[in-house]
Amino acid sequence: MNVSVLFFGITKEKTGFSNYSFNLDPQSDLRVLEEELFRKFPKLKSEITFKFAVNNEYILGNQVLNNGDEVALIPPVSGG
Amino acid sequence: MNVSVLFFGITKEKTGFSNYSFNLDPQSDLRVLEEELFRKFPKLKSEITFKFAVNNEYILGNQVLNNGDEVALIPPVSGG
Amino acid sequence: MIKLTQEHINVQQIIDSVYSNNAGAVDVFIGTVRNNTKGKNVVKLDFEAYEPMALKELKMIAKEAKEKWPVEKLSIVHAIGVREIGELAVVIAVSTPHRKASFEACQFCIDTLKQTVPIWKKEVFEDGEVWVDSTP
Amino acid sequence: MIKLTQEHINVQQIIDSVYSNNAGAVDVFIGTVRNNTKGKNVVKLDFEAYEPMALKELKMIAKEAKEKWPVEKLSIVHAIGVREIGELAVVIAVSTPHRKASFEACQFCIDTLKQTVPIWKKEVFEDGEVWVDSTP
Repeated sequence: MNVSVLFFGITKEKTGFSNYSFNLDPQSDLRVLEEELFRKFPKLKSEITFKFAVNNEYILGNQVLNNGDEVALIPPVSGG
Repeated sequence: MNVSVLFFGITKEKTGFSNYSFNLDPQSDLRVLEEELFRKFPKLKSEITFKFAVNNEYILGNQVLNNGDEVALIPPVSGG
Repeated sequence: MIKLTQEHINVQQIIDSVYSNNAGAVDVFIGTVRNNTKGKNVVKLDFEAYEPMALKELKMIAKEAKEKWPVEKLSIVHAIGVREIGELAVVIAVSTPHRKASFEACQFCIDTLKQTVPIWKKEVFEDGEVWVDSTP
Repeated sequence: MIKLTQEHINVQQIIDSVYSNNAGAVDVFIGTVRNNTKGKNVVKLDFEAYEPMALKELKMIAKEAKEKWPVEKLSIVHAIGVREIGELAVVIAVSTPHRKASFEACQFCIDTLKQTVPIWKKEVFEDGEVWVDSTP
């Protein structure tokens, strides 16, 4: 299945991508995606912190992903 | 000596005056003026509450008055 | 800008008066004329002030706010005379480096104004009028 | 009015959007671009947002404020893109029957916005630039 990952702010800067599509096994969860992300973009693991949002919603724990999900990497926000 | 008394809001309404000049003995204080006010305008005593200001300053206790002083009757304020 | 005015109050002008390149926050309080008070329909308000003393007290409030918080600029404008429903009675604008102080200073100003500044509000109803808080 | 905008923010328009004849109080918070941060000169800011989620989170803040306080109307407008010194980054306006709730609800909105809404600020200095709060 495919999930689309969006990068903002420092995560965009560190990866060099604003979005990237990952092909995962069915039933993969956020932890699986996280491993893939860290493999592809090691700086995400070592240099910054971020939360996940799936389909515009913060996910604090883990969650099984579905084909077509939009996953966003949310570094510490700084609006206002 | 002469002191000028200003009336605002409900004190103006109850007395019918926006200002009134009182001729007092030299060295008269606010208590003397207050007696004169209550004699001249009995409703000030029975129907409302107010503070005194002398020359634009709230006076919480008593104070000796001087010729030419401007005394204002300040009913409860309600700006804003 | 500290003033009393018979004219309509221009909020934008007051906000513009407190902008500062050193300030990251502006809090603005606007008091407007409500169409009711304690469940009774209000037609309009009529504000009266002891003008020289009111200005003196407003300046004291501004001075005290500047002593208590890192205020960059502070403006207070209060209406005098008749104001219809929806019109502005008072506008207070405060700029500070950070947001918390702007809220605190602005709220201090309006709270203190309502306690100390010699301005009186007459509420005009369909069937009469009353000076607010005028009886013991 | 809840929106993100690439254009200059018009404060007067936002204030006008929250006036209500049932409201006696409006509190407005304006976040502006300061010329310095932690003692370092700032040239400009660049705001990026995850727009659909940012709008969703802003609407949730408005909803929560309306549940907690007797809000008549509430508007939040946040800038996206480059803003120079003195320009507006965010404007929040809240109208309520009485003043205390307007301050509390407005402060709640800006405090929560800064914690939850996916918007990021890049500070541009004379000698470089940095995403604010971007490192652990």
